[in-house]
This record gives sequence, structure tokens and C-alpha cells, in this order.
Amino acid sequence: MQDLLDVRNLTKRFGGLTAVNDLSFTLRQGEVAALLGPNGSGKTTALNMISGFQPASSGTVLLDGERLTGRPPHWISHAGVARTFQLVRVLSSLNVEENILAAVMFRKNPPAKETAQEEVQRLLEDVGLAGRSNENAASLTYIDQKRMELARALASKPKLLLLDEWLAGLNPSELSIGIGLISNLNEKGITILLVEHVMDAIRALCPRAVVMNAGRKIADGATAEVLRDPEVVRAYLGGAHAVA
Amino acid sequence: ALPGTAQDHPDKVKIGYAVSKTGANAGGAAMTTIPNYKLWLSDLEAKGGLEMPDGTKIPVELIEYDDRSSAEEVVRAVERLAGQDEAHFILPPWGTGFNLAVAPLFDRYGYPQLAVSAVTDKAPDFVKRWPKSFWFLGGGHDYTNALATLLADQVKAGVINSKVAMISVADGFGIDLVTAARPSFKEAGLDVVMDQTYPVGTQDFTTILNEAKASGADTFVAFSYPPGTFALTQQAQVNSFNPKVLYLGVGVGFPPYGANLGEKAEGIMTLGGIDPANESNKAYRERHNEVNGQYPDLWGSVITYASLQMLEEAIKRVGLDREAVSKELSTGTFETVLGETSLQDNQLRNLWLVGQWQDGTLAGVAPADRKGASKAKLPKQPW
Amino acid sequence: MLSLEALSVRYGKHIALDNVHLRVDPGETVVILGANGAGKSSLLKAISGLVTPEPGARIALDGHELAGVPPHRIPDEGIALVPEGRGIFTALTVDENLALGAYSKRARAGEARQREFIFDLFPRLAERRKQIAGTMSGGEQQMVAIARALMSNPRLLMLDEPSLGLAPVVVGELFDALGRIGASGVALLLVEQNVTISLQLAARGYLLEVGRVVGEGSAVELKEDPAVRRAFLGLNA
Amino acid sequence: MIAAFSFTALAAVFTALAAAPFFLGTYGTGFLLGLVGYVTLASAWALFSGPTRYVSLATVAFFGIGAYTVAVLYETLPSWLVLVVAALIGLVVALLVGLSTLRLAGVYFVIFTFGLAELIRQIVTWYEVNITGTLGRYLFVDYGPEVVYWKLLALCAVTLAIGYLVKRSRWGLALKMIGDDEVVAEHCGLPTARVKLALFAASSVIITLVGAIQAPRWTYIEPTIVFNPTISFLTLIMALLGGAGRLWGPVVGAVPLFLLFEWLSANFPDHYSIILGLLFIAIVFVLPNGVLGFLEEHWTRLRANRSAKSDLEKREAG
Amino acid sequence: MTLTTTLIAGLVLGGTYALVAMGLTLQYGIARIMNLAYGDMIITAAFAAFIVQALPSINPLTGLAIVVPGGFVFGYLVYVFLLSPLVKRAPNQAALEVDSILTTFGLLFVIQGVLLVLFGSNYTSYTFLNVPVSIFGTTVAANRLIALVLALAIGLLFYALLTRTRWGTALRAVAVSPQSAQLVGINTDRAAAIAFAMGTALAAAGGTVISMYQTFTATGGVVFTMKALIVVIMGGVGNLLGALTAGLVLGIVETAVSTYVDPGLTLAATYTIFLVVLLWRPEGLFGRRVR
Ligand SMILES: Nc1ncnc2c1ncn2[C@@H]1O[C@H](COP(=O)(O)OP(=O)(O)OP(=O)(O)O)[C@@H](O)[C@H]1O
Ligand SMILES: Nc1ncnc2c1ncn2[C@@H]1O[C@H](COP(=O)(O)OP(=O)(O)OP(=O)(O)O)[C@@H](O)[C@H]1O
Ligand SMILES: CC(C)C[C@H](N)C(=O)O
Ligand SMILES: [Mg+2]
Ligand SMILES: [Mg+2]
Repeated sequence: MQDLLDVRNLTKRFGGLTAVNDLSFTLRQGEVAALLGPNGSGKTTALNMISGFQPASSGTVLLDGERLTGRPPHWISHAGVARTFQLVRVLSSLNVEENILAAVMFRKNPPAKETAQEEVQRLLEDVGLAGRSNENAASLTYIDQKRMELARALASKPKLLLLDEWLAGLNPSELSIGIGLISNLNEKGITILLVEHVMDAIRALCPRAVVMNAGRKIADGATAEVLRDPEVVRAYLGGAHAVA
Repeated sequence: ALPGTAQDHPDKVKIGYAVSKTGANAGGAAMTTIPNYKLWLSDLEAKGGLEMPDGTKIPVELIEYDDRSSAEEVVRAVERLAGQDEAHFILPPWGTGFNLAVAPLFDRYGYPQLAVSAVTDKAPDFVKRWPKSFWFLGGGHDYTNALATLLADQVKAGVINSKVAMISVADGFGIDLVTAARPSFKEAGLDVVMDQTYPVGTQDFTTILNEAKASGADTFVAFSYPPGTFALTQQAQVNSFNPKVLYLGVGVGFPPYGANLGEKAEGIMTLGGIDPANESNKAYRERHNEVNGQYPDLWGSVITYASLQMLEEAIKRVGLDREAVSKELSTGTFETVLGETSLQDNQLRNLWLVGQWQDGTLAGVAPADRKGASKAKLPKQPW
Repeated sequence: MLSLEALSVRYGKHIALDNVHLRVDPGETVVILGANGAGKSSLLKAISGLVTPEPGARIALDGHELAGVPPHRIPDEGIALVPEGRGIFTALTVDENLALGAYSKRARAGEARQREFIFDLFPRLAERRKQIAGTMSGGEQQMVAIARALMSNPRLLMLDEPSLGLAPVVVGELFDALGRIGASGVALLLVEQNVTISLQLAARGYLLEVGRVVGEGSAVELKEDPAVRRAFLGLNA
Repeated sequence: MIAAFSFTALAAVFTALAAAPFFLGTYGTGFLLGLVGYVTLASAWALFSGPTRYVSLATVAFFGIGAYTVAVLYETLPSWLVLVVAALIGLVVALLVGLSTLRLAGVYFVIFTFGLAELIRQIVTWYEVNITGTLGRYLFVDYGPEVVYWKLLALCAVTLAIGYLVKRSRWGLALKMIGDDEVVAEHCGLPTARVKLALFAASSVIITLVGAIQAPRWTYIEPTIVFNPTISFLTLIMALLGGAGRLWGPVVGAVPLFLLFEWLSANFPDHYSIILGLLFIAIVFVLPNGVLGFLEEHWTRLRANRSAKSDLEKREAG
Repeated sequence: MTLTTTLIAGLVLGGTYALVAMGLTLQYGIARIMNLAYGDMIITAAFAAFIVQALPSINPLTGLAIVVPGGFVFGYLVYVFLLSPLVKRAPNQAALEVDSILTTFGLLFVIQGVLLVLFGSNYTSYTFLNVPVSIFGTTVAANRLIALVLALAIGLLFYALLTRTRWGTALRAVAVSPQSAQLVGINTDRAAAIAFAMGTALAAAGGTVISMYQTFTATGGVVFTMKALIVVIMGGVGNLLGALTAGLVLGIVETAVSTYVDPGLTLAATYTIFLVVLLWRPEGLFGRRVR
């Protein structure tokens, strides 16, 4: 398998603070990997740079060998990268269906309106929002908004999906549904980069993990091994919860 | 019966006007136009109405609209007065621009337009285009030529040097006057050493006055609007700016201007003025105050009122037929607060072109050969 | 200490809470469990006065009626809420957020001590006192939200999913700290999806399902409750 | 069925409006002219500002540009070409403005556009004073208000049609997305900058044309007259009042307000301001969702009542 | 004209702009009300000052002691009766913005109408303290200097109040998130009312001082509103120091352009500088961008 995503020496500075410092890693086509790290270690910032939301201070991001850095988000979206946000963002004046439709209609090769609508229904079903098409997006509960956000990300038919704490706030049974959903997506061939603090999910989903601390990469490898790495344990997992 | 036929009279004569009661033009209209309309109408009421040729008096019905200082509104209001309300006569709005905006309408409907608060050098052309339009306040050249002559005389007499510092407000009025002033001053051998324009709404003239002061000109001319005129007056005092000739624009003729400044007003010049000895004008000012609670300004007000007197008299002579009234206005001679008044080529030419505050009133000093003219007193004493 | 009777909340036609009865004893830690949309957040909001309950509800703190008390009076009663979605003052600095946490009169005296406690708990905040809170990372913002509530020196501290977005090491420290806070006599009312850890902390709990209380008991009882196991411990069961 | 019906009804309304000058006097025509002018302005404004919530006060900048272009060129070019030139100038300015405002949001955009309108007015003034040496321009045309009115009416129809087509196409959705959250819109693959620019340009060109068509009404063209900021404010207020997010919102805002202005200034010239202000406040309090929102709400409620009643009747009958 | 003269003249002119803008930045930046009637409140104060100074033994400066509290009370009442209900019903800031624009637009007409009935539409002016004062060899009018001094004093005082005191921080918190402000015990309704009223009081102070040297008319409020908005936006919404700085910058730019370029371009320069600042910093000079 070839590398889908290639992040090289990515750096982001905010004034005096270097939020992401010389970060490099690659993702193979079809892989599910976790991006871990303590709070404020630069995970979201890294996703922001990959998706084009924030410009990088230096470094490059390649997708399928094509350079993403310096491109506007819509271009990157058309290139095949979709994302969710750590704090959910919904299009609040649209209903659930329109939220998804929006992403279908503006992806690279949008379908005709009728097919689009069918597709939206399928996506809603996939994330467990079937039959809620006409509800106002803003009045959904937090979790349902997250589901909708996932459907919206999927609507653009991404090659690479960036999930920023998408599983946070789910109770254990919901979590297992969520995990099922993500592994399903992966089976369909979507490469996934997962930022998450829920270790159960990481273990269940990601064979591989990249760990950051204070903007730098401190570990990269098989999840089970990485999670045993003493530096990772000290900085991220904490003694008591290393095995929780 | 057609409105305007002399024989069978309507029971009311409808007189309408649209004027800026609100918006940017309201200040000017409230000074020069509206109070005189009010005064005239109250006169008519006291008299029992407009007198017809046969001596009957017909009461007046007033229709008043606010154009909100918008050109589209004033046009539509006049359309309404003409088309909807079928007013017998329509009085003009305030301002050069608005008088021009409504001129085609007055013309189309055959109303005489007695444009007073409009200063334009194009008046002769307009008269050709709209034969029932009448222009009462002269054009920029009239004022600047008179000023240039006056200044040239003073230069000759050795009172002032030939340098003039000149500023103007960047709107139709200021620009018309300054464009007229350049050739006038040149012809009179005056030397314009400063010639600047400032935007409407400017309230701070510090730099301008400093520059004028430094220019060495004995004459300072500002074609300004009231807010600017007041600010210039104040700031000239603060800056101890004491040109020998201080000529400012609209606002100097407002009675509060003289009242507030008192002694200090003495010697300041502007457009307009009055003959202080003219009894009928004095009586007019008193009545203006009685009716409106304020004295008239000393430039356009009295002319506004005189234009209405002319209209009244013309109706008395020929009735409500607007065609005939217009003709009468063009050719007749009328007794008004201005004295014996007649128009040349539909324009009032007998005007006070330069006024100067003297002994608490704005005395007309040019044209110097006009009856009742005062002698210009220069140099103006320092503040 | 806190007792809720006949509490109902509706949003338009939608009934979010239906005749809920609930109590928190002094110094007790109580957890509210419930699926997504069960009404947990609505419950905490109703206590804080952010949503108005249907008439007939009684919300009493030490016998003192709170229903109808405007929300800005609630902190003075000694109740603090870490709201869902954090609700921090994004345009203000960390320090300012904390200072506002101690806005109510009862908090002023112990302000310095609280601040020390917080910086001890979240050293990251001590490093970033002057940072505009809105520019912080998600987890850091969550710390600010918790810290702000702690600053008010509450008698009853309500937390709506406090572990959301926090790194495991921080979650551990947070729950340790909550344990100590509870031990110091502060009552805790907790909504938390991390059931394992919250049932370790709590003495008692309630189970909400579509707006109704369907289960209630000690932490141990709840852990054994089939409904709870089915709904929440699916993964571990 | 319903669509066909409304289309026929609309066509009938426009035909009636087009024929109106033959039956109404000059005043009636002038009145409709003013009304259609504002309806067009408000609709064009809402085309961009409604869904995106970028509240623009640059209306009068484009309006004035249109009017000035006509004043400068009407003697040299045939009148249709003057309109084309005006539209082009409006387009170029709109693109420049659009490009420079991409980074601005909320009230910063609002005041920026206001500042821009004033800047253009100052520059035109300065140019006229210093370069052409005169400020007012005269504009004498040989046609009456009916012609101005018909042109405006046609433009109005085109504007509404554009609004309708945009709403129906995916670009309507795009604008709503921009209004909600531009970041999300971008990440959904929407080139927000280009979409905003295109719609802003379309809206501005229409506004420019309104100014260009209406200018001959005033005979005398001066910056203070054609760059009067009141025009921007009234446009905005009308659209907001009606409901800027809906196709017919600006229309149902502009029509009653225009009537109200006219009625008040005719009947209460001295207390016009006070009454208008109080009515305004009252409207905001009584119609929280704008006029159209109010109508829709009552319409649905009415229909709901009616269908409930008919249900009941059916049941009782059965 | 020397550089110092230009600078001082510019500062004095800018003082007026800053003074006028600071109340608005409180009203919009803290009470979240886009107040289109702001300029008319200034004009109202100018008329009030005009009346008050005509009373025996009161000059416009002592008149401040009457007009400013009057402004506060007026602002408080306007907020409580007119705006507070809108704030309460608004589902979000955007809706509130629309409502407050429409309502204060109505209020603008009401105030203007009342002033027209009371005072007519004439130009009004009087002078007070129109005496020269020399600063570093530059002559300025005492009354304009008062505006600058007052602007500096108010600006710095309020800046300190808002940033250094808990009370001030609470006011800013209301602006950021009214809902959370309640959570920490802030009475948001009252805080907003006070902020709005203080804004009106500042407008009243501005109106009083300006009336000493500027001509005003009942219908001239819009000019002040717009100038104030320009300054507020340029400085960054809700930031007193920003408004102060922006006001002074504009004053200096206008004076410099008038001196060295062409007085005809002063306003063009104002708007250019304003636009340039926004292009360079889309949140204004002192604005903060939050992610
Ligand atoms: N706009 C900004 N200005 C200043 N600092 C910023 C900005 N955005 C992020 N930071 C800082 O950069 C660091 C990295 O933030 P980031 O959001 O990437 O963290 P994270 O790894 O996603 O953390 P978390 O797990 O808490 O979400 C943090 O310390 C944050 O405070
Ligand atoms: N402002 C609102 N308007 C309309 N419905 C609402 C609103 N807030 C909550 N709801 C509805 O009320 C119900 C209960 O919501 P609440 O937020 O209390 O649930 P929760 O138990 O906290 O869920 P979660 O685990 O997702 O946070 C949900 O169905 C939700 O959709
Ligand atoms: C003052 C008037 C005589 C002229 C008027 N200012 C105008 O608009 O042209
Ligand atoms: Mg993050
Ligand atoms: Mg919740």
C-alpha cells in the first residue's frame, strides 16, 4: 500500500508559542491511526493545518503526492480530505437533511438533486439519524449533532477523514456504536486519522498511534507498544490510568 | 371648470409646497424658506385670502410636504401637488439642486416657479428652457464680481494689499461661487494666493486658518455654509487671525450670528445684506419675528417674501390663470418689501451682493451705486 | 440539602424532563446517568435557573426555594455549574475567567486560596494565565470551565460531563481532586458518561430515561442494575 | 399546479403594473416609480446580504455610481450603452470591494461598506471640484417618468427572477451556509470567497442600474444628492423589516414602509418623524420575525386551524 | 506649519472624535446594542446644554453635572423599556442585532421629531471658552482642548475600570457570553442596562462639550453616529483604549492631510485610513480574534 497522507516538518507558531513543532508522519491508504497527546499538545492545530483551516508556519502536507499546504479548505475538501470539529459546528439555520445536502451538493462532482437527496437519506441512516431529516440542526442534542457532522463529512466522499474527538461524550453503549460506525467506514476504504482521549476506543479502532507532546512527536508505532512507552505514560496517560 | 380660469372662482385656492423639514437641508430651509411661507400665508389669512381681479377674496388652503432632503421625494411631492392635489400654485423647495430637480415638473404642468434659494449662473439658460421659471438670487458671478470690484477699490485706496486667500465648501454652492470668483478676482487684478476646498461637514479649520494667516493675504474669503461659517468665525478669534477683509458665506446674515458676536461682528462681510434705512424692510423683519418667533436672515429671506408678494399681486391682477400669472411676473412691476421690483429676463437683478455688519445690522455695501447702499468700512478691526 | 420535586421542563412541545424527584444530601456525591438526550443537562440547567421549569416544580436548597430565583442569584446560594459546552468567556484571559468565577460575594474571601488550589490541579492554567481563553485548546478550555466553577467556592458543585476532552492523565487528577473536594464537605452533582470512573466517585446515582427517573440507588446497586449495565456498561459487560 | 397558478398571478400583477401609467396620473406613476425603485433596491440588497448576513451599507455607493455615470455620459452615448457602461463600472467596483472585504465579518463589514460609500462620494466630489471644476451636473432627458418607471419595473422583475433562481439552485443553499458558518461551508467544499464575490457583484450591479435608471428624475446630479446615505439605510431597513432571508421579504418590507412614509409625510408633515419612529418601534415589538415571518406564521396557523376544523367536521359527519 | 503644530492640532481634533465614540463602544461592545440613535442622543445633550447654559449662573461645564446624569437616566430607561425586552427574546446575537438596529432606528426618528418640535430645524450654536490656549507654542481653543482632556480622562478611567476591576471584567463578560455571565452570578440585564446608560452618559458629556464649539441642528445626529461608528470599529469593538487611539489617529491624519496635501481630501483620508486599518487588522486596532 502507498502513502496517502504525508506530513513533513509541519510547524505552527502563535506569537511566541510553538503549538506544532516539526511534526512529520505518514498515513497509508486504508489505515486508521490515532493522534494522541495531552491537552494543548497541538493535535487540533495539526488537523487544522492539514484541512487548510489554519495556514502552516512552515512544512508541507501531501495527499497522494499532491501538495495541500497553501490551498484553501474547499480545495482540500475537493482533494479528498474531510473533517469534524472538536466543538461541533452545525449550520444552524438549515435542517438536518440540508446540512448533509449542502456537503453533497458542493463536493467535487456533485450529483443531480434527486440522487443527492437519496444519498443524504442513506448517510443519515448510516449515522443513526434516519427519519430526523426535518429537525432543526440547532435543537439536536450534542451527540446527534456529532452524528450529523460525521454524515456531513462523509457526504464529500473523502479519501481521508479527520475526526477530532468525535467519540467524546458518548456513554459506553453509544461508544460501541460509534466505534462500529468508524470501523465500517474504514472497511469502505476511507483512511482515518482519529484524535481522541477515549482509550477504549483507541485500542479498539487503531492499530497505530502517533503521540504528540508540547507540539512535538514523541512516539509513533503500534498502539499497544506506544501506550506502554514510559514517556507517553508519564505525559499523557498518567500512572493510575495507564491500564484503565 | 378649469382651475385657473378667472371668471368662476373656486371656493379655495390651493397652495402647496414641498420643502426640507428634516434631513441635511432642513437647517437652510428653516432659516430662509419656511418662515417666509408661513408669514405670507398668515398675511393672506389675515386679509381674508387671495384677492382676485374682481376684488373677491378667496381663502387659501395650504398643502405642505416634507421632502426629507431627498431629491426623489421632492420630485414626487411636486408631482403629487400638481397631479393629485391639483394645487393652484406651488411654491418652490429650498436649495439650488432641488429647484433644478423640480423645474421640469413645474414647466410640464405650467406652474410658475419662483426659485429664490438658488444661486446659479445658468439662470438665463434655464429661463430659455423653462420659460415659467424665475430666478431671484442671482448667480455666482454677480456676487464675486461685486466683491472683486469692492476689493479692487480698497487695494487702490491702499487699505489692503492685493492678495486674497480663498476657501470654499465642496458642494454645488461653494464650487459655483469659487469658480466664478477666480476670473472675477483675476480681472480685478487681485492675486489669489490660497485657493482650497474643504468637504461638507468640516468643523475644524485650524490648518486652513494657519495657512491663510501665513499667506500674507489681507483678504480672506470663504464660500462656506452655516456650520463652517460659525466654526471659522470662532476659530479665527482663537487663532488671532485678523485679515483686513473677512468675507464668509451663508450664515453671516443670520440674526443670531450678529447677536452672538456683538461688537466683534463689525466689519465681517458676506453675500446679501439690507438697506438699514428701508422702513418696509424693517417692518417686514418685525412681522417675521412676530409670526415665526425669529428674525429673518438678511440675504434670502426678504427676497423669498418679496417673491411671494409678487405672486400675490400678479394673481390680483390676472387671476388664477397660471399662464397669465407667469406672464405678469415676467413683465410686470410690483411694489414689495424690496421696493419697486421687476424682473429682467425672469431674473431679479436688483440685489445686495455684498453685505457688511455695521452697527449691529448687515448693511448692503455693494452694488455701491444702489439706492440705500452703505459704505464699506475697511479694514475690519482686529478681534 | 438539595431536593427537587415534580420538576418538569419543556422546550416548546418537547418534554425534556417529566416529573423528576431527586435529592442530594450535604457533602454527598451524586451521579446522574442517562442516554444521550435523556435530559441530564436540562436538569442541571433547571437547578441553575437557566431554563424555567413548568409550574408546580419545587427546587429547594436547605429548604430555601430556588424555583423562580433569577439565575444570577444562584451562585450566591452556593451552587456552581460547569455547563455543557464549557461556556467560558472566550474573549477574556484565563485570569479574568477565574476572577469572574469568584464574582459572587460568598466566594471573595477564599479567592486566593481557591486560585492556588486550581493552579495546583491544572498547572497548564498557571502557565497560561494571560492567554485569551478562546485561543486555548479544547481540553484547556474545559479546564478553565471547571476552574471557574471551583472559584465560586460552592456548597453544591454541578458538573456536566467534566471529563469531556480531557487527556486521561488529567481526568485522573480531576477525579482525584473531585474526591478531595467532596471529602471537604462540598456536595457534588455529576453528569458523566465515563460511568466506571463516576460510579467510583459517587455514593449514589439516578438513572434518567427520556426525561424520567427510572432508577435510583447507591453506586454499588447501580453498577449491578441490569438497566444500567445494558445501557452504559455495554462495552465492559 | 400551485406553481403554475402563482406564476400566472405574478405575470398578471406585473402586466397590471406595467399598464398602470396609462391609467394613473403623473403622481401615481411617480409613486409607483419610487416604490418599485425601493423594492428593487431592497430585493437586490437581500440577494446577497439576506442569506449571508453580510449587512452592506454600500448600497448608495453603487446607486450613486450608476447615477453619476449617466450624468457624465448621457450626452455622448446612446442610453442603453450608458446603462451597460454603468453596470460595468458597478461590476468592477463591486469586485474590488468584494475582494478587499473577504476578511471582514459582522459589524466590521457593515461599517466598512459605509465608509466605502462615503469614500467614493468624497473622491467623486474631489474629482469634480479639482479636475472638472464644477460640482453639479445637469441631466436633461426627453422622456417622462413612465419610461423611467418601465425600466425600473423590468429591472425589478429581473431581480426577483434572479432571486428566485438563486434560491432554487444550489447557490441558494451555498449562501445560507455562508450565513451560518463560513468555516463549515469551506470544509464542505464550497469556495466561499468566489460565491460571495459573485453574489455581491450581482447585487451591486442591479443597485448600480437602479441609480442609473432613476437619475434622470432629478435633473441635477450632485454627490450630496446621489450619495445620500439615507438610501442605504432605508434599503436595509426595508429588507430587514420584511425578512431579508426570503425571496418576498424585501418586497413585503418595502411596500408598506414606502406607503407609510408617503402617508405620514403627506398627512403629518410636522410630526412625521415622531409617528414614524413610534410605529417602527411598535412593529419591531409586534412582528419579531419580520412582516413576512408574521404572515407565514399566521398563514400556517390559519391553515392548520382550517384543516383541523375540517377534520373535526369529517369525524362528526362520519 | 510645523510638525508639532500639526500634531497638536490633530490631537485636539481627534479628542472630539474619541470623546464622541467612547459611549458607543460601551453600548455596542458591552450592552450589545447597535444604537443608531446614538448621534441623536449627542444632539439632545447639546440642546440640553444649550438650555442649561442659558440659565443664570450655570456655564456649560457645570452644566455637565446636570446633563451627564440626565443622560445616564435616559439611557437606563431606554434600555429597560425598549431594549431589554428585545435582548430577552433574541435567540442569538444576529437576531438581537437586527432588532436593535430596527428599534434604535425608530428611536432616532422619535428623538429627532421631538427635537424638531421643540427647537425647530435651525442651526443652533453658542460659544463658551472660545479663548486661545498655547501648548508648546501652538494655539488651540480652550473648549476644544476640554474635549481632548475629557476624552483622555474618560478613556483612561473607563479603560482602567473595565480591565482592572472585577466589576469591569464582569461587564465585559456580559458582552462575551450573557448566559455564562449569569452562571457566575452577574445580573446581566442590569449590567447591560448600566453599560448602555454609561454609554448614553458619555454621549451626553460629548454632546455638552461639542455644543461649546460646534453648530448643531436637530437633524444632524446621523453624522455623529457614523463618525462614532467609524472610530469604534477602527479601534476594535468594546475597547475604550481602541476608541481613544482611533479617534486621535483620525484627528492627526485629517490635520496632516489638510496641512500637507489638500483640505479637500481630509474626509477621503479619514475613510481611506479606516479602510486600510480594517484590511490590515479585520478586528480593528485593538480587537481580539477568538478561535
Ligand atoms: N489562536 C491561538 N493563539 C494562541 N495559542 C493558540 C491558538 N490556538 C491554539 N493555541 C495553543 O496551541 C496549543 C495547541 O492547541 P491544540 O488545540 O492544537 O491542542 P490539542 O492537542 O488539540 O489539545 P486538546 O486535547 O486539549 O484539544 C495550545 O496550548 C493552545 O493554547
Ligand atoms: N434549547 C432546546 N430547544 C429544544 N429542545 C431542546 C433544547 N435543549 C434540549 N432539548 C431537547 O431536550 C432533550 C433533553 O436534552 P438534554 O440536553 O437535557 O439531554 P442530555 O441528557 O444532557 O443529553 P446529552 O447526553 O446529549 O448531553 C433532548 O431531546 C434535546 O433535544
Ligand atoms: C443658500 C442658498 C442661497 C443656496 C443653497 N445653499 C443651495 O443649495 O444651493
Ligand atoms: Mg484539540
Ligand atoms: Mg447534556
